[in-house]
Amino acid sequence: MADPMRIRAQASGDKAVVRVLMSHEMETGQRKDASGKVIPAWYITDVTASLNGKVVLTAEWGPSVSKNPFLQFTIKGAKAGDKVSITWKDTKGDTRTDEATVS
Amino acid sequence: MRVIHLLAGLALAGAVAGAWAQKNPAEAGIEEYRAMLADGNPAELTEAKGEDLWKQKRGPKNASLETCDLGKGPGVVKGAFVELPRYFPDTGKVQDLETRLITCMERIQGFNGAEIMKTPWGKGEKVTVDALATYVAGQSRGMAIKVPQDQPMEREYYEVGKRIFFTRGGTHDFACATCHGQDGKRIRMQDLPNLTKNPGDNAGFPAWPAYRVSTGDVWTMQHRLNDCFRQQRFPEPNYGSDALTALSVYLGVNANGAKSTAPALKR
Amino acid sequence: MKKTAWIVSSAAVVAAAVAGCAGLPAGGGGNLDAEAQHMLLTGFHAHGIAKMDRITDVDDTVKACNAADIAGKPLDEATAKRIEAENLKTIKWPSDGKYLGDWKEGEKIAQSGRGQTWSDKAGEPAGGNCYNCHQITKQEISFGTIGPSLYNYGKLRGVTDPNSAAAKPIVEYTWGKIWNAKAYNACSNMPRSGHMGNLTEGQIRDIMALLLDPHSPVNQ
Amino acid sequence: MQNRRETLKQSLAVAGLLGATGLFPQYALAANKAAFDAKSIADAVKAYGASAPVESKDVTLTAPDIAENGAVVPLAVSSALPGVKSLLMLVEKNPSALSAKFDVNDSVEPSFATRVKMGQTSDVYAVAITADGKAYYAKKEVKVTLGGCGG
Repeated sequence: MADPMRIRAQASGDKAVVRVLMSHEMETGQRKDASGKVIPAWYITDVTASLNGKVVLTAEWGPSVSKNPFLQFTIKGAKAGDKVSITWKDTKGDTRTDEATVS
Repeated sequence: MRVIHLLAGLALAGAVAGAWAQKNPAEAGIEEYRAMLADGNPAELTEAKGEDLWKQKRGPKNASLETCDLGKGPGVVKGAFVELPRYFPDTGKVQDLETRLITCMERIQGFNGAEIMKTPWGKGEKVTVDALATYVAGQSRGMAIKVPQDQPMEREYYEVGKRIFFTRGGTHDFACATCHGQDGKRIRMQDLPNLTKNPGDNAGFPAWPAYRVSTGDVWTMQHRLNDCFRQQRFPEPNYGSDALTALSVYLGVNANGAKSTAPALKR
Repeated sequence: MKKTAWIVSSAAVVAAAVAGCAGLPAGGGGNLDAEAQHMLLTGFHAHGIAKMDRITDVDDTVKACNAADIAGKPLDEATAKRIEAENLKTIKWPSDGKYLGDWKEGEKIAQSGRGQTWSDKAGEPAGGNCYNCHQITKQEISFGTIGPSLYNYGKLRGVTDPNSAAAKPIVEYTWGKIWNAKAYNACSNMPRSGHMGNLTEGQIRDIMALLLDPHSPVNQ
Repeated sequence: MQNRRETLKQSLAVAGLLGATGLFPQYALAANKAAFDAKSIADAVKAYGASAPVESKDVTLTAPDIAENGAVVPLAVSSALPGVKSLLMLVEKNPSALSAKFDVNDSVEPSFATRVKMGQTSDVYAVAITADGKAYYAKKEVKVTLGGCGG
């Protein structure tokens, strides 16, 4: 079970800057463990963000995004009190959604 | 050319300190890099996890750690980190953050402390201790380090820790002091804090636990010191040993007055 | 069970030590030195190739320098000279009289900081750790500053032909310094790479070439 | 090893949920796989059906001159071009060049920041693809240094 994300969404004018930290190994599939065995790839492939339930961002990632990924973007037309939710999905098919309120 | 370049860098990275101009381009580049990473430290993920673990009922006794005494009374977390290691009358020992947390997990939750100490990094309840330590440290963010020297045993540990700090050994004659005994030195591109005195706010003792970019996880001071001794080509220190606690007392007391940035972000 | 008994006796030692030196005079004393030794011996364990003798079996040079650092005073001149003389005697000069090898290999050795930790295996060639503390070539921007810059090492010392008689003193000094740095500075921070068996004679030859070969990037 | 398509099939429950909200459209998968497998900047851009990228002042890439550690290199991309459909982050010398693709619409600014891994010193690219299939780029060299004790 993946750990929760940390989401910060801050309103500024008619926009909200969103900063997200995700807890994920982002294993490339190219590293070997101590015994020389390849560590299988395991990384987030898709990220979506919604504002009050409406999708505002879709992104696709490869294995070269860093471990415990950071993402920053800016939503137009967002105000304090709005709900921002982020969903990721990884190569194992695991997914996680977390929500934050714009402050 | 160089001025233009630096200005462009400034504009790109946002409002970052302008001290680069006095440094060589490589150092300036590294500072720019660190400034870009400052916002969004993955240690926050560990901190949040630690807070949950602190409040959760866990272990054979199904109890939370909310009555754990970290030195400022049962359940007081804020400000505890900056006063550790310290002497605890109930164990008769000087304890650092991690060993004290294990005492609480043992006494309050019924875990086997000796087992936790023997557990490898990143496994089992060792993960819990690291997350708890990260949470507890974060609750003292911005506070000044004031590791106590009131008790005789605390002063004893300082003196012993100092001796360990200056002990050369191994195949390379390295001591802690070899790298951390002077001002303004670097190993490769990394600044080496002078740990024989207050190393500043974001270096050495006041910065750990820290998220290490190179390993992609949070290291507590126990882990940090363990890997220092590995690089020193020493045998391995026992987790939670008095030697490490004494060394921590020495580093902590020297850092008194520095503002804690733990959990910080490190290379 | 054994461990519990041990903790009790450890506490007793500390209590006795504390009782024995009320107020703990700055600079400490025998009790504190003994307690530090005791904590080191009981607080570490052998792991892989890193055995306990790395703490217990240290030579007089290390002992004297540790004591000086703890006291916060440099070694007195006589002791320093004696230690340097002892270390000078350990230097093994090149068996075939050849001081310089291949600077390209030397650069690789200088770059590597690997070897001899508890996570390394026995018998694997170790790195020289040189860039950790020294600037060497201009091309490598990631260098440490614990030791002095070695950029233009040979050029600055006027070495145009390392095999010449004129270059002999600096060539020999450089070999000796790498083999056993304590021969020239009793409590130098620099490892004793040859004396402690960290680097082979061949590896030292290659590092010598990196520093002294006029074709090496160090001397451009 | 699983490819992206198989992975998705195995997680039908999840995909179904997300699919219902239109989050992860199926049609895009083939292009994504080709793009993320591409070894070069040009091939990755081509996989999204765009023309060969040309340099543009209206694409901005923010990256450090030197990365203290290649495991985490902070990158930001933005664009002032009209009609941008997506923004890409690419590292030329990585085993697969493409790190991330962000889709742009009316609700989000064409400006994104994340952190990527770099195996070695390399040129890093920001590419903006417009609705009419044109691609524009900005690039910068990021030096990856060796750090720490090296052991």
